[in-house]
Amino acid sequence: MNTLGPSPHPFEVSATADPGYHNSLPLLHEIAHALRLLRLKGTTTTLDLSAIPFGPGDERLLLECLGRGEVSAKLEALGDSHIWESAYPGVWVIEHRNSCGERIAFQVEITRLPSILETRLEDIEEGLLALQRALANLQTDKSV
Amino acid sequence: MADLTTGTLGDTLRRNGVSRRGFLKFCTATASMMALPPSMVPVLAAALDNAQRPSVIWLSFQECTGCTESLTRSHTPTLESLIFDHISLDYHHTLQVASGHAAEAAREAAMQASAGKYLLVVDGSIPLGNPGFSTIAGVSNLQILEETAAGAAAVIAMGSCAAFGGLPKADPNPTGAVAVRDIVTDKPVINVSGCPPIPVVITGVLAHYLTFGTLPELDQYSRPKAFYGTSIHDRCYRRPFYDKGLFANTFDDEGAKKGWCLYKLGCKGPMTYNACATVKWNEGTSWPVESGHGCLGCSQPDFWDAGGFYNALSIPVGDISRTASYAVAAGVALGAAAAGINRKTKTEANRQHSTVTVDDLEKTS
Amino acid sequence: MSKATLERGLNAFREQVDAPVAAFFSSCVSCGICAEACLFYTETGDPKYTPIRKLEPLRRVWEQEYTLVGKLKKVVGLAAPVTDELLQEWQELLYDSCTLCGRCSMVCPVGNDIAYMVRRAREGMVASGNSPKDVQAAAERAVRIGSPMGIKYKALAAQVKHIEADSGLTIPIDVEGADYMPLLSSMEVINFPEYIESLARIFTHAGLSWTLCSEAFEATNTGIQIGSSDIARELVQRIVDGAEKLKVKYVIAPECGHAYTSIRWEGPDLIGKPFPFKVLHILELLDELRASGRIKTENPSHERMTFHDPCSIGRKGGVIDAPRRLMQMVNSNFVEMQDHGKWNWCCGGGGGVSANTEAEALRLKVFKRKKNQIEETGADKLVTACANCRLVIEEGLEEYRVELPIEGLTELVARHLVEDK
Amino acid sequence: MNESMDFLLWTRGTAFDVAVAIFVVGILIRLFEIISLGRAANLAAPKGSEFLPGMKTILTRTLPEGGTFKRQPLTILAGYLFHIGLLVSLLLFIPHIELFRETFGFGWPGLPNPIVDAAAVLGIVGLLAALWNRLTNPVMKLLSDKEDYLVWVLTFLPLLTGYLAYHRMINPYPLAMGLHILSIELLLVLFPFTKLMHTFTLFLARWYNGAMSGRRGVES
Repeated sequence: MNTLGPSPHPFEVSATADPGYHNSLPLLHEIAHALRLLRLKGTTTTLDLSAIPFGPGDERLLLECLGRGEVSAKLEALGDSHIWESAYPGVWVIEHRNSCGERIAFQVEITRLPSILETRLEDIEEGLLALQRALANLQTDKSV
Repeated sequence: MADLTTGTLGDTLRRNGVSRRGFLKFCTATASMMALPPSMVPVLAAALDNAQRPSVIWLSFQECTGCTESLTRSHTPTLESLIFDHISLDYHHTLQVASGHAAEAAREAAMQASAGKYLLVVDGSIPLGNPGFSTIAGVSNLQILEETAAGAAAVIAMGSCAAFGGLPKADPNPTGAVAVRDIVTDKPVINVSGCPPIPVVITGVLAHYLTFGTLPELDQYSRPKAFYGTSIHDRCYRRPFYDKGLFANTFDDEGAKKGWCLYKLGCKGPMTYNACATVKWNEGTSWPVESGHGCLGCSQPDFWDAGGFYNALSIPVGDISRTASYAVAAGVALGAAAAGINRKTKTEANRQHSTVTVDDLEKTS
Repeated sequence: MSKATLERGLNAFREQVDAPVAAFFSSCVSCGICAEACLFYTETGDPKYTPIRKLEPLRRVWEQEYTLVGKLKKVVGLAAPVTDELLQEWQELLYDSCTLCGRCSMVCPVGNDIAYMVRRAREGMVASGNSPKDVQAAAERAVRIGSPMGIKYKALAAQVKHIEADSGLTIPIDVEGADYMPLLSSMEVINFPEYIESLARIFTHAGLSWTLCSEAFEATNTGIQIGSSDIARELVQRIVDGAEKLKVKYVIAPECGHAYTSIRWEGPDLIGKPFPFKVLHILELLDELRASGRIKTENPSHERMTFHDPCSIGRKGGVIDAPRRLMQMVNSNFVEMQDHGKWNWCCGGGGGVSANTEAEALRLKVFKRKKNQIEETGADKLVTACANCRLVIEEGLEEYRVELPIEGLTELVARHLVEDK
Repeated sequence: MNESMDFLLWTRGTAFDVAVAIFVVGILIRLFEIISLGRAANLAAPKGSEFLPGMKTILTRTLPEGGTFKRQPLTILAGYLFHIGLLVSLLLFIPHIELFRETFGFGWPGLPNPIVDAAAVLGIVGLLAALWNRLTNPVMKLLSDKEDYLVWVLTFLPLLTGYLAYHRMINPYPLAMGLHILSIELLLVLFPFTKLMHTFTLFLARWYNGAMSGRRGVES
């Protein structure tokens, strides 16, 4: 299945060699700018990477530069999503895949916590109900 | 497929056990696909949750089934499938089990049941030269299209054949092929051009229609701007080479190996509007320019007749070298004639010269 | 008696269009740069004097007779015709305000030789009867009497006698087999007889065999000035006949601009065959004698002197370095004008303008340019090599109340010759 | 229906062929018309040769004489600006070179696009300055006739449409490209029959000028 590894290309591209295009570089600057905004005003920013015309190697270069931080999460809904904090706290990488493992969205979110990880209020309500039901069941069992 | 039970998309999704995070993830992906800003995700989520289930009829005329292939291949169960699971594809003669009169009956049933509300998707061009060139169940394409379009809310012309006439219309257009827009003039027609078109585009159009109940913003060719708003050239990762003047001159030279611009090798990127450079093909693996071949311009009208695929865009369609040679020959002949006339005028003037003497200096009054 | 008519004029224009003219008109993009080279524009600021515009009649004939589009325009009636009124209006532009100085031809970015075309356009003006009355009269005198100023050999003979008596020099007349035959301009005979004396002094000093020709002493050619090759031919032929009769080796053009053009450059073309003798300007001869050591000078003057290049001799004749070498020989304080040599500004009286009283006011006005040029040098004396320039400058300076002596270069050289050889 | 694409194909096809044919035929007719008028033989003994001085003048007239520059700086600057801008854009833009390669069978190296782009801007600025000069300078104003303004428009349009097409300021692109090509076709068709001919005849004119001066021993 398609993973983050480099895909085979008809010509060689390495992150260190200068292939002449670096759409990842301006993007890194944009990330730094967004991070500054987050610190100063608390503004969160979402960058949609699929809207950026990456050349071969660009994505690898970007991910190599961002690195991996200490938090990593996996969301299992309509396929697996991977969410991890980069080596730079506050910069998160979010990769949504469908149940076939195909990538359907790829984002960098500059935030304290990606919203997709937060629990929805409706889910909390439903969860509370479910928990209460479970507790009631437990008590019923005891009393019996 | 003929399940006509009504319900919102949210219902469908929840019935399929999709969680709220899953739904949000789906909305994120949809917004990204539709080139909507991330801030639109909550709006999209609310709208999609309540989206009604539309009926879709799919007609195929003079086509190669490449469009259907593009749409259906390897994309189950995917984002597209979520949408397609939700819509009611009531007639698609390539995909459906039913055939012949049974299939036509299904189409007519759907047309009646959702009159004025169903979406009509068409792939392939319509031959006007002779109705017999392309028929389904003995009915000409033109007649089917006119009948089916009459009750449609909107028509989606899928692929360059339906959108612009495509390959069947290529010079000398033996079947008299025309595009959907040439026939359907009283309904919104959305062109999703490309040979084949990028599958997510049709998903995007459907998502937009489901979300907002309207058709997306269209360009001059009635194509959704979200996908056709920028040229291949402007989104091409090889664009910096074009700007620096670094070009591949052959498919195997240093420039080609280094991934330089393919303009000189006939890339039609500058005049072609499509989303290939960002959406890419085959699960986002690559796209023509990335794999080392120039863009053919397949999402543009008449791309087949727009000069050689391997001629630079600035090169005229005809054989300009030959034209110039003929013109030189003609120019020399006509020039010689003009020269002859001038010499005659001058010789005649010299002949008519009457010597000026000091007696001739004053004017005759 | 035939008369000048529009028809004859148009035919003459047709005759005058040749490949260079066609190339020039095809190339003009109306940039107006030629105006900046023309003293009639720079001194008046009137754009009607823009050199290329002076050629409108010839341009129309070229366009309507020799180009496809022009012929089409004529057929459908879109072409502006050349009419008598147009030619009348253009007479001032082609005669009064053009000295054929050729400065415009030097600056045109596309290389148009505008003076060449003005010379040709005048052929049509003459044939259509649109040439200045004064120049017509001068031409008549030149043809009928032998000199535009109306002097005859008798007058020259008297001057010669006078000079011989005064100086003790011999001035040979009609000596067959002499090497050099100098020509004179009638101005020199009347206004500047010093020139004749200087010639005698120089030829004697150098020990050269020379002679004047009683039948062909007049060098000026009103045919060239008015722009009629037919008249010019007749006048050139007289000189050729005289030179052939005396079997001279060299004909020496005098200190006169257009005379050099007519005898040196146009002459052989006018009579249709190369000359059997060589033509030299007097300055060219003097420079050759200087180089070969045949003439020796002494006591160079320390006065601050400047030199005015006559257009026909310098820019249009190629005699540019010779006068400088001669000036250095006899003057130790020689100073150049800012624009000199091929960039010299005209005195304003060439090309028949000085003979044309209708042009006088304009000529005096545009003289300002020359006056300023001379004044900028701070020179105490102006030297030149054209009797016409000399008269025009004298008149001009008088008009602007500037006192400055003027001398011909030949005289200046003659005055510095080593006495006893 | 597909107006702009049909338009582009027409401009790249039939129209281009027709324009090139008229251009070539027209240029040849004009050159024949000029040269057929001949030049009388010069019988006077020359002081210098004709050929080399003529060739030299072809080069030297590219630079203005100092005094002229001082008196007409705008005419000269605008002229340089637009001629250089035009020639760089025309001859050193890679897509144009590809067209020449297709036509003549050979090409030459081009310049990076930002440089060509800057040249085009200079060309446009130069042309605007030249127009302003033509409208305000009394000499040029008097000299100029309809044809002078026509050739200005004919020259301006390709630069303008080229610039707009390159920067995608006209949509859709095929329309922009079509307009650019059409403007060049217009230029090509009218070229031989207007003052635009100076592009070719100035070489003749300068040569004649230099040659006629050269034989008199003067450098022109």
